Amino acid sequence: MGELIVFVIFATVALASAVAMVSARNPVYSAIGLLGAMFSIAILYVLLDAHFVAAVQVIVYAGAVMTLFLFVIMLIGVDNPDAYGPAVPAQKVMTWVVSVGLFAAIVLAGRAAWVTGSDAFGTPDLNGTIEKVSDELFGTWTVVFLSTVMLLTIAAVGTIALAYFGTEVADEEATL
Amino acid sequence: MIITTTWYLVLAAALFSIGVSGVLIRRNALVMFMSIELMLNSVNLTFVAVSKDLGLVEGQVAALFVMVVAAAEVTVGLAIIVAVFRRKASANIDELAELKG
Amino acid sequence: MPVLTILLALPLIGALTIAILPKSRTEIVYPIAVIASTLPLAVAGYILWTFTVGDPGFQFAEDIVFSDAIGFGWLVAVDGVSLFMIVLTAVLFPIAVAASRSVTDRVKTYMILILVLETGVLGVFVALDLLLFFAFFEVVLIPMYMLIAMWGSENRAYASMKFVLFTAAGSAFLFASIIVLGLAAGDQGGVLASFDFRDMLNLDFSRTTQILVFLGFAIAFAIKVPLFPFHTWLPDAHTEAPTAGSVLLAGILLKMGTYGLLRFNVTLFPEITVDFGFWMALLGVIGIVYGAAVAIMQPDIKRLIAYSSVSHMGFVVLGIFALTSQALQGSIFQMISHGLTTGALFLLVGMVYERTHTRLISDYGGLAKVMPVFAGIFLFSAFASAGLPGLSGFIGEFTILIGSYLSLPVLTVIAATGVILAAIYLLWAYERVFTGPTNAKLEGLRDLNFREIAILLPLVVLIVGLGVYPKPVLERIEPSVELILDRVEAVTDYEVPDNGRSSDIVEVEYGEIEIEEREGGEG
Amino acid sequence: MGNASFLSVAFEVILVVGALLVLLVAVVFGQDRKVWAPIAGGSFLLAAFSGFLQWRDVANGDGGLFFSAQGLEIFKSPMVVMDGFSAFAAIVLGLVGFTAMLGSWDLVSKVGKRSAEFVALSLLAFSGLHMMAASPNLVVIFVGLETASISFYILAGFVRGDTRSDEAALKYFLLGSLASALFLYGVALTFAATGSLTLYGANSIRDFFSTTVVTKPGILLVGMALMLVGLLFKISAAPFHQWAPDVYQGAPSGAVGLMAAGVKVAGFAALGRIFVGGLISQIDTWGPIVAVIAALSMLVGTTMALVQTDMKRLVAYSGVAHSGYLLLTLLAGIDGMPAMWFYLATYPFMIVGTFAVISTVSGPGSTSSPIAAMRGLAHRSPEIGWLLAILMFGMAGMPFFAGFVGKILAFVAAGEVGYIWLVVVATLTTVIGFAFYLKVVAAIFSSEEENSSAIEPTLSARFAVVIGATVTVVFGIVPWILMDVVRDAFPI
Amino acid sequence: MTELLWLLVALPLAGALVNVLFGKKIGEPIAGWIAFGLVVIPWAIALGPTIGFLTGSAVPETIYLFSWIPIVGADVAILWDPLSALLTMIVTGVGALIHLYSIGYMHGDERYARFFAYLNLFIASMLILVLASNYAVMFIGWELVGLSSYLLISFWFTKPSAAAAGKKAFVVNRIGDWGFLVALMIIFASFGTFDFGVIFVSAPSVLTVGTATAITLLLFLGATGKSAQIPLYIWLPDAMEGPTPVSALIHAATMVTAGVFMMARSAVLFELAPVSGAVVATVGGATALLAAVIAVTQMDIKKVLAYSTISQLGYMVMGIGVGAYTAGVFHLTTHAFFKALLFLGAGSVIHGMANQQDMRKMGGLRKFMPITFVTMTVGWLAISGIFPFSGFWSKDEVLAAVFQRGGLWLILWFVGIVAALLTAFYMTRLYVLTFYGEPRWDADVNPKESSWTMTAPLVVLALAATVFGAFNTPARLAFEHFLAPSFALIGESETLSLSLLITLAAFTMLVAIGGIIWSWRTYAGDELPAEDSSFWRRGLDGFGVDDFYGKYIVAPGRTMSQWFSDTADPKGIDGVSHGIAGGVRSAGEGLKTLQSGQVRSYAGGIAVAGVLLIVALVVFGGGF
Repeated sequence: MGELIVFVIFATVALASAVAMVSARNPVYSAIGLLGAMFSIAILYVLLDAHFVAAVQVIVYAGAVMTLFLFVIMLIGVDNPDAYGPAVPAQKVMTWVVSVGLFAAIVLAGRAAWVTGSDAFGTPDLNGTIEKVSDELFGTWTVVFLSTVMLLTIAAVGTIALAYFGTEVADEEATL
Repeated sequence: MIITTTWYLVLAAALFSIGVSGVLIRRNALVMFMSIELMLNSVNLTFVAVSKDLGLVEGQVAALFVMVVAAAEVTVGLAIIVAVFRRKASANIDELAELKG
Repeated sequence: MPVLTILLALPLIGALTIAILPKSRTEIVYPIAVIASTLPLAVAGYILWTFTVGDPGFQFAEDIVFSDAIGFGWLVAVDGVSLFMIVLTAVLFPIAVAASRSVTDRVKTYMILILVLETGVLGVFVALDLLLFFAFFEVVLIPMYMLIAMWGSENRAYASMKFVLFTAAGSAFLFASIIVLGLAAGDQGGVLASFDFRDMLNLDFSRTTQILVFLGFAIAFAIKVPLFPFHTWLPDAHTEAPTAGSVLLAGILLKMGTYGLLRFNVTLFPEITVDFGFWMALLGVIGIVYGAAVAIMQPDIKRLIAYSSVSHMGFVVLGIFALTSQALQGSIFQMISHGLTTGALFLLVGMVYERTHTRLISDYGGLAKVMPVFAGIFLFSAFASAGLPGLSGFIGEFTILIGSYLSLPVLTVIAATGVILAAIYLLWAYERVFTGPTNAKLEGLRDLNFREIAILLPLVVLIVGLGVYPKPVLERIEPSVELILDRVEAVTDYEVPDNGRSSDIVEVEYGEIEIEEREGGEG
Repeated sequence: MGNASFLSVAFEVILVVGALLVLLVAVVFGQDRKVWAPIAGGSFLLAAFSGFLQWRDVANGDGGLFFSAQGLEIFKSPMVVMDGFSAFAAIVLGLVGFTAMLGSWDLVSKVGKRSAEFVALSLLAFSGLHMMAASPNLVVIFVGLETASISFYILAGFVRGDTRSDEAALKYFLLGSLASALFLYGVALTFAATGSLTLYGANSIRDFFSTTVVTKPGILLVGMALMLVGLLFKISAAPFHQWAPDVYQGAPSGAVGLMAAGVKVAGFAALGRIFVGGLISQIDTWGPIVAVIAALSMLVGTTMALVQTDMKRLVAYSGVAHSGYLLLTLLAGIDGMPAMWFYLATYPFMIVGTFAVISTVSGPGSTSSPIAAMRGLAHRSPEIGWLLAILMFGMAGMPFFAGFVGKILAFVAAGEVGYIWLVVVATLTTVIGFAFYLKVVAAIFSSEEENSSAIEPTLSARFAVVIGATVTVVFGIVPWILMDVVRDAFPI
Repeated sequence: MTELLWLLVALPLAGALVNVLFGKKIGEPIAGWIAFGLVVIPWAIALGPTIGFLTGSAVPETIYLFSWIPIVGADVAILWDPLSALLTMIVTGVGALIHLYSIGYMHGDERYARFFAYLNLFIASMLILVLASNYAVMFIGWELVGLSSYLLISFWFTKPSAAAAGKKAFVVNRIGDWGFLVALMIIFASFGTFDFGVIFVSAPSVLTVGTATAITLLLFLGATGKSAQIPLYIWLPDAMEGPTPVSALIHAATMVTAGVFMMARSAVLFELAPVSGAVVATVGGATALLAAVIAVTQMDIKKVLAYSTISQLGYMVMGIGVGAYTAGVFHLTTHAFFKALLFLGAGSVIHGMANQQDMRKMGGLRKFMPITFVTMTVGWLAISGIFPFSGFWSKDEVLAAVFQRGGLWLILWFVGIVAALLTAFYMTRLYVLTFYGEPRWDADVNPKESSWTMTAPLVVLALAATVFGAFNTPARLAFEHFLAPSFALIGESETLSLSLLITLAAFTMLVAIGGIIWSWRTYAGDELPAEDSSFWRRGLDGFGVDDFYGKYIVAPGRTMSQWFSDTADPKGIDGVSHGIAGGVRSAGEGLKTLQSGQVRSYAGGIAVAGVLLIVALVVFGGGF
């Protein structure tokens, strides 16, 4: 019963903050909204016994990602007059139609059954503890885990390359 | 009453749709990008919920990888936005419509 | 000996030779090109010489399968139908090259393109693998497009693009049809696809499919011929093209269409041909009269000749779909003679254009006084084109008319009026250009020089020779034509009128293409 | 299977190592490109060679599924698959990458200090691309997809000082991540529907279809649809193509060849892997949809290319059309794979060559390249002019150029499974294609003497173009050489 | 010696070739003499075999030369029978004389050699026509004479009128040829060959009356072209633009008779189609009358002769029509002589008068050109049909044949009589205006007799015109017997009693004499009658037939063709292709607006398309 309550509350929070994020005029509020959504999702993870994922969710998203976002928001200025204001009406209508349509389509498609996969291979009531996840992660998924090195390298290198504004750039532009 | 996986999945679908709407309706590159992050989160929710339902831990692992990817994406994405901002002094993507036709 | 492969290879080799010439040696490009384009004539002569008269089947066949994945190979052969197309090609190209002496701008490229074009055209006439055929049929576009686009006159961009798009539009349907055929043939042979002509001969298709595929072929070839409603690209292309371009376009490229109609539409779809032949012939006849009628009033001499081509090719189409021995032989003969006469006319126009730089009839007058030799040859060609007996043009038209009357009397009687109209537009044009008091601007033009006469002479000789003694040609055409007709008779309940036919000379069935044993070869 | 299992990931490893080496060397020995240029080129070629080795092993039957750790084969799902499909993908990607790198070298030499980053990113991107072809695991495919995409976002915005470059980067980034998210959601839903993330092996999607009768396919279908959307976006098939022209134009000319060619190959590889390799049993449901998309792509691509005045946009739109032709091959299922690979083994080289020419003519960092700039190219630089003409004929699908054979194979494949109407559409759009490709050719050979400044292409660019043209011509004249190879390039 | 006959064609052709290629070097007069020789020799070659027929020792034969178009059974072969022999003699004989005449007449022309080349070409073509052993080859000759007449009429091409006349002649003839061509199609469809032998023997069994009528009428259409009958005679008067020898040779003696010859050759077919016979005869009669009326009103000496030719041809055609083939051919023969004579005489006069052709500017020439005068007198009497000159016999036979049919045919006979009267009238008019009365010359002309090369032919022809009639008098039918083999396949028609024949002849001659006297009294006076009533004026331009054709056939045709080439083709047919091209292009332009450059609209596009795709797939896969 308590599970139900928790779910209802945090589902509502998630939805509410998501809507807030989308509709807030000020990007800071949007960021806050996103933060809220992520937190509540983390809680839901806990409900789903995915503790490790929940933890990572909090650390990575709430910790790193959001900070970055806020940082950038601050960097480019909160109140950048032309950045706000009402969207194009046509765009608005289309947005509503599309998002509602998407949701409706998925739910309609799923109304019969959401999870049709077989749980033959599954362990009955799965508990996403660290060791369970990790021996999967470092067992089956080792290669993939290693491959993320690429992603991180790219992230690092790319950011450097993009953020690189040196005097050289100026003259290098001149020669382009 | 007991909450089935369906609830989670419907919630995820809803969040996803909201995310989509955010991408479509906002003019601020940052907020658009946030919406995309939201979409990724909802996907993660789906993964985890399904993994719970099927008892397959793969779902959770997948969620972790998505997070890694998201992190990298965020870094690069924000770098791009910053770079744009440094030249145009604006994050309003409606002003970036020079390339068309 | 892979004669046909050699035949196709020679011009390419020539082209490569020219390509690798150093910039400094441009002056020897012309002689090399002339030689390179004349060598195939020698080979063609050899083929003509060793061609077994009376054998209706395919000769000099070469068959190398490239890919059995999609049955696609180097299947080339010659029969009575294609034999003279090859010879005609081999004759006209050296002439066209020789006539291009005045081209000084980017002459290397020019000659390379013409030589590539020659290979392409020859390929079209010898290829019996439908994919190979299509490849050649299509690749001919490139050099011709460039010839028009780079060396054409004022309106070249429009004309060249129009030429390509019309032909390509047709080819699109052709391509689709060929693929349908190929797949069907493949199913028959248990492979993915097969494009071997021999496998196409007895496919069982639903009638609808047959009609659609037939139309696919027909449209492509009708545009190439060009048949009546599809002819509008021709005047522009002919008018804007450089002299050699016009000559080759009218002399040979148009024949690719009629050749295709005969080789593929008639041979592969006898039933549809019998049922729809009338309508094709009708278009042909409309073309005859319409083309001639339009030609009468053309202010531009090249346009006039272009429209006359529409009219003359109409005869060919009529002959093909009349499905009688005489008409078919006549059609093939008409293709040859039209190539010669129209080629000659375009050459002549080109020669005078080099002197006066105008194509407008109204700018001329009394030219015969200034350039008597030129006038004489022009009048000769004009009469040849108008189908004067004793010249090649007559044999074709006469045989077609006589033969077509047997199966399509009404159309043929109408078509015969084309003879009157031809006299009108040609002689009227001649009157306005050559007779009357000499136009002041034309005073002091020099008459044809030796080289120009030498270029025209072969055509003149051939026109007279074929007109007086066509038998050598006809007797080589006849067996293959009879073979086609026999197939039509075998497949359908259509009875070919046997007036004057020395019938039953055919034992060979299609599909029996004897391959001479040999190793290697192309690929 | 020790070394074999290394070999199965050799491509990725080599490129990653190459990338790190380049960075390292660049840091240690400074910006002297002469030092690490060989490493870049070498790792591409080496990767291609590893692909060749894989191919040989596959031919010897040593191919198959590979797992991250020994002894897990029984009940765990494979992470890497080594079959003709992935091996050939490795070869193609390696060589395309090499050629594209040659084509981009002018840009590399122009971006000064950041050149090492550029090269490293390209290498990493290509390893990501191959992951899309070589993994049976949907999540891994997604990771590879992102690896490539993220690097390309950066490359698109690599040139400072031109707002168009930024715009291109931002557009590509936003739309790209949107598409990735959609794809990922598709993966998730498929996971829900089938209870599996892998295509092969134990408890795989293929298992699922072979063992279970799907009575309530709703979620599965949505999943498939979303995955389709994601991948169709990457290969820029209409109506998911709109990013392509803007990004191609805005991105520095030197980098476009790399991005465009690579993404096409990997995108189709992934499509082939997922939909033909894994979801082949559902072909009756996704087939018609793909057919419609293909028709749309061909029509939209050609008609819009017809009205372009900028070379890069023109190529972008023609790329949309080519995606359409390529989609035909998917319709034939497993029989279409050889056709697809023939196309993918020739067309990307044309793209690379073309962009090499573009960056030569209008500068490697340029963000626009009007067709007018090509006028008189045949005089200004005869070899480049002629080669570009050849490439154009190749793309147009003129006979005796590779594009022609590619089209034939694609059309035959589609026709074989009864999509004749699609074949007709395809042939007709080919005609429209002639119109704009020949427009370029006409420009090349036009004798107008304005901008008659001679062009001296750099050695690297020259190489890139020559390779592109050579591929176009050789496989156009003797296609069966390649056809006999690609016959074995199908997924297990 | 018939195996040499192929030389008949070969030699003149060779002559033509030589003169075309090397004429300039050879120069006059050698070129002329070569040409002349290459016509005389064939005459000599043909003479022997012809005499063979006269003596009855020879039989018709076919000399096979080579196979031409096997598939239509057309071999190049010579059919040597009396008819072709006769025509050969006329063509070569008269031709030779005219060559001789031209040597003098064309003196000083810069394209002297070219002229003889054309003449030779004509002789060759004409011989191909008459010697042909099948219709296909005959058609060659048929067209080639058209060609050479075109070349000769527009010989002085710098004169626009000459060029136009030549074109007109050829085109009008082509209209006739169309008929011939269609006739050939039907013939081949019925017989499967063109060979005279086969056709004529099997015709009665093969042809229905309908088919025969169709064939013969179409053949006749061809004949109206060549032999200048209604409605296609209009080219002949214009053809007088050519040099006079040409008029004499082609437009009097030989080419124009080709039609008659062809019909005579096809006699068998005409026998099978009585209706066609009637049509032919009527047209012939009408032409004879109309042309005679016009001839009366002409002022140009050559035009008078031209129309008189048309009129005389009318007689021949009428003869063929009533089945009197021999009579027709006989008149053809005699006419060849006296009309050639008249033309050459006129030519001599024109030559003497410094190219003056208007009779009002002549007069009193008998003193100045005695030989011309005497010979012309013969011609005049011959054509007027005065005993014993040749014209009398031949014309009389035709009329007799018509009369003999009785019934409505008598109307035709009467028409013939009237035409005869008019003939006598206008010929006398010409004769008097030219040779009698006071000189009415322009100041600068001083007429004198022409050189011997020109007068010699006159004399020869005059002799022929005088005596040749005697070949076929009702008393002595040498000519008929001579031709008999050629018409062997036709049933012999019974002849009138000798007495009736003589009465008819006498009557005809009286009419002619009446005409002469009437005309003489009108024109012999010192001043000319003022002939300016509307009749005369309208007659002068041939009663506006040309204008009629121009207004109702040529002009509409022109406008139509103009409309085709200016409107229908570029706008109509080509418009479609332009429309398609424009459509595609504008579709592209339209799509361009979607490519707005706005990221969000792109994202929207992706989302919308995505949703649609989902819905489509789910619906399609039955997921809902």
